[in-house]
Amino acid sequence: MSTLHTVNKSPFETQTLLSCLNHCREGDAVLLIEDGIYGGIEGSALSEIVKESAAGVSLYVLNEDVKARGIDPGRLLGEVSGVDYEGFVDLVTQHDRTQSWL
Amino acid sequence: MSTLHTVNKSPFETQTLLSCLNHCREGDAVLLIEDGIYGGIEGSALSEIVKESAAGVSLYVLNEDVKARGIDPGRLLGEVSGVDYEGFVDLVTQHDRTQSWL
Amino acid sequence: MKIGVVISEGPYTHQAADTAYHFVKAALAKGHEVPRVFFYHDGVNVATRLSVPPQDERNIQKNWTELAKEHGIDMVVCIAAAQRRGLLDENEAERQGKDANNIAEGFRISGLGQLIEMGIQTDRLVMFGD
Amino acid sequence: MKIGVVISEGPYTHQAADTAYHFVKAALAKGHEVPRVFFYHDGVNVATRLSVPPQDERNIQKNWTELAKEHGIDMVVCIAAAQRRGLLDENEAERQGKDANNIAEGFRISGLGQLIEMGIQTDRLVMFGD
Amino acid sequence: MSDTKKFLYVNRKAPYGTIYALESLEVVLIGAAFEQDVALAFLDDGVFQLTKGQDTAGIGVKNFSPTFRALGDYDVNKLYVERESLEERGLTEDDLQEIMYEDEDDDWAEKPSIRIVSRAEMAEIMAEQDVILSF
Amino acid sequence: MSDTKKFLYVNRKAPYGTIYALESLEVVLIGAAFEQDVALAFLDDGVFQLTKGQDTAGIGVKNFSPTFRALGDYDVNKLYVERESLEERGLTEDDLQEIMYEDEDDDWAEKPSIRIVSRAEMAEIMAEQDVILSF
Repeated sequence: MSTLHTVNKSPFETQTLLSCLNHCREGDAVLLIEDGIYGGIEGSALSEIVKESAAGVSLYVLNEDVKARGIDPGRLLGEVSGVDYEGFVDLVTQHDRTQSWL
Repeated sequence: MSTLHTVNKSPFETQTLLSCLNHCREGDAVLLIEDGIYGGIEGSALSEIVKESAAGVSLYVLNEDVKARGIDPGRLLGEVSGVDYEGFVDLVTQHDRTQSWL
Repeated sequence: MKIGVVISEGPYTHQAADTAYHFVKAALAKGHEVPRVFFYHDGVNVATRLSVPPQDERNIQKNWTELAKEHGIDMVVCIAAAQRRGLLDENEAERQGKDANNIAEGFRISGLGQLIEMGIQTDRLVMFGD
Repeated sequence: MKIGVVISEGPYTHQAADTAYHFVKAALAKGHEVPRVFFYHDGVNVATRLSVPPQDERNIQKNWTELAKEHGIDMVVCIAAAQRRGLLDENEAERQGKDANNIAEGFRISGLGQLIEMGIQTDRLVMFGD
Repeated sequence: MSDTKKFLYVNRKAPYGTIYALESLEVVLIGAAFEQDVALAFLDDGVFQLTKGQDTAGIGVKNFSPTFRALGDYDVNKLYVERESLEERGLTEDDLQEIMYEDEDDDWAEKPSIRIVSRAEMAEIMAEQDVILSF
Repeated sequence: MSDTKKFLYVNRKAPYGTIYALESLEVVLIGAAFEQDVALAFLDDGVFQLTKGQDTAGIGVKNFSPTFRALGDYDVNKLYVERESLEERGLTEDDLQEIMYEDEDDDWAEKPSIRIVSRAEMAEIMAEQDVILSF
């Protein structure tokens, strides 16, 4: 039994990503979408705390949102995997529930 | 020449209050309105950093918003003064410009 | 699988209605069912037929109307949220004594019970908002 | 003093239109002038006459229409923001080939130039938003 | 799967600045008629929704906080409030309004609906749900 | 007071997730006709508006980032970008698109419109304005 969490806010603007990560359980997945993808950037003031808080959790970003924002995938944390909208659907069906952190 | 800054977001949710305070200059005023009034609470995890960041700045809360949210004025930082909507208007006219941190 | 979708922010202002659209298209392409999309909070504003986006922008309402028609998606606009925000169909306009209505084809106004029902009857529920 | 006001979020969803209303009333009570209120972003949604808030809630549109009438406030709704979001007056509806319009009394649709002009002609400008 | 699902309403936003808290409560009230297993979670700024003494006359907005006290009548009596969220905001349980329900399985004894839980417990509660609605 | 006022457009939000960045730019373009003293400030997540290589085809939303490069033609050539905001986000000036204008006072020499400033300098710039519009 595991949960897919989605986060659509920038962690530099709101506390949502950190709150989400603090409520994840081992085996959960977190998908960063829309402005949430900025949470996947390597070398930012928040990279370390994101990595620490995400221990035991699978981190994903929505490729289309990354591309839209001009962020090179090479600039993302090594822990982050990219998915497209179909991959988003797969994550939803592979986990038992989806929790949107709005 | 001084600025009135308004902040309408909770500092527990967004970075807006801290960004505002980091861009204030001595003699400026910051008025906390709407959900921004939570930034005036004493004894929170953010009270100290708010007080430090607000050095040299006058802090105000909009009384009506404090009352609406059930926060006892005695629970606010000693540095904070309450104003009503007419006091809000006075702050606008007493400073040379208003900057809304949206 | 049956996937229910909630959209809780208005069109253009937030990306929610766009992301939900691409998500639903992908779900359908993969053979899943999306029996219903529920519009709540400012999401009800997606349903207005009066919007005129610039010609070089997507038309969010039309996109949804077409997708729903093609795939038989039941698009439900919450009546309480819609009344506050000025979204009315012909019946509601008449009942409320308003001289105009603005709901687009393919959307129907109904109660919050439809949201709960969707939660009960689908295998997964995904919310798109602010 | 002349104080210009901008409202950039929709009614009920955000407190912006309420706070602005109480602010403008207080400014007028203190003898200041509020020559214009400019509605931008989702703020344009304040101007719909089709909203039907619950009877125990305030009617934000009516409050603004009455206040503007009493004090001669020019309430301007940004045309570009309004078109995206489905706010039209009779002229715009005709021009765009739409079969209905929804702007309430006291609001007029005009361009962003009115916002800049307000910034130039007033002594202070205050924005209410998200 | 049985016909009863576990529904969790997650409230993370402060009241009045935005409408989410009020419109969340409207879903809870309608949802109560469906006889599902319902619980509410209050975390982050959502804990501010439950403060006592709210008086909205000055801002001209309807005070919906008394509605929380009526939830017991709708058989909604699990209001989980996160301790860490309270503490970070300088609040304690005493700052929240008292919300009671009558336990039909215990001779209609009056019991508190608010249950203060740790962040770890909140995460467990979330992980037990079938449907999570976020506001 | 002269007829010319100093207008500052403050951009603190990321592009595409919300419409504020785009609708801010629309005001700037219209405002340019009024011959005021105009400047743009990019701080906090607003710095993300200026990244190069934005490609929005996949999300079906119009890419408005090329419009920033047209601002010089409208005599809008002061785009202040806060260094600390870039650094906190792991960005450098090289991640931003090149935005140039022709300086009519210097024989139409091409010059960069983007000026990286410190947080303290940004605060000074804000304090010099007559009108501040926030997006």
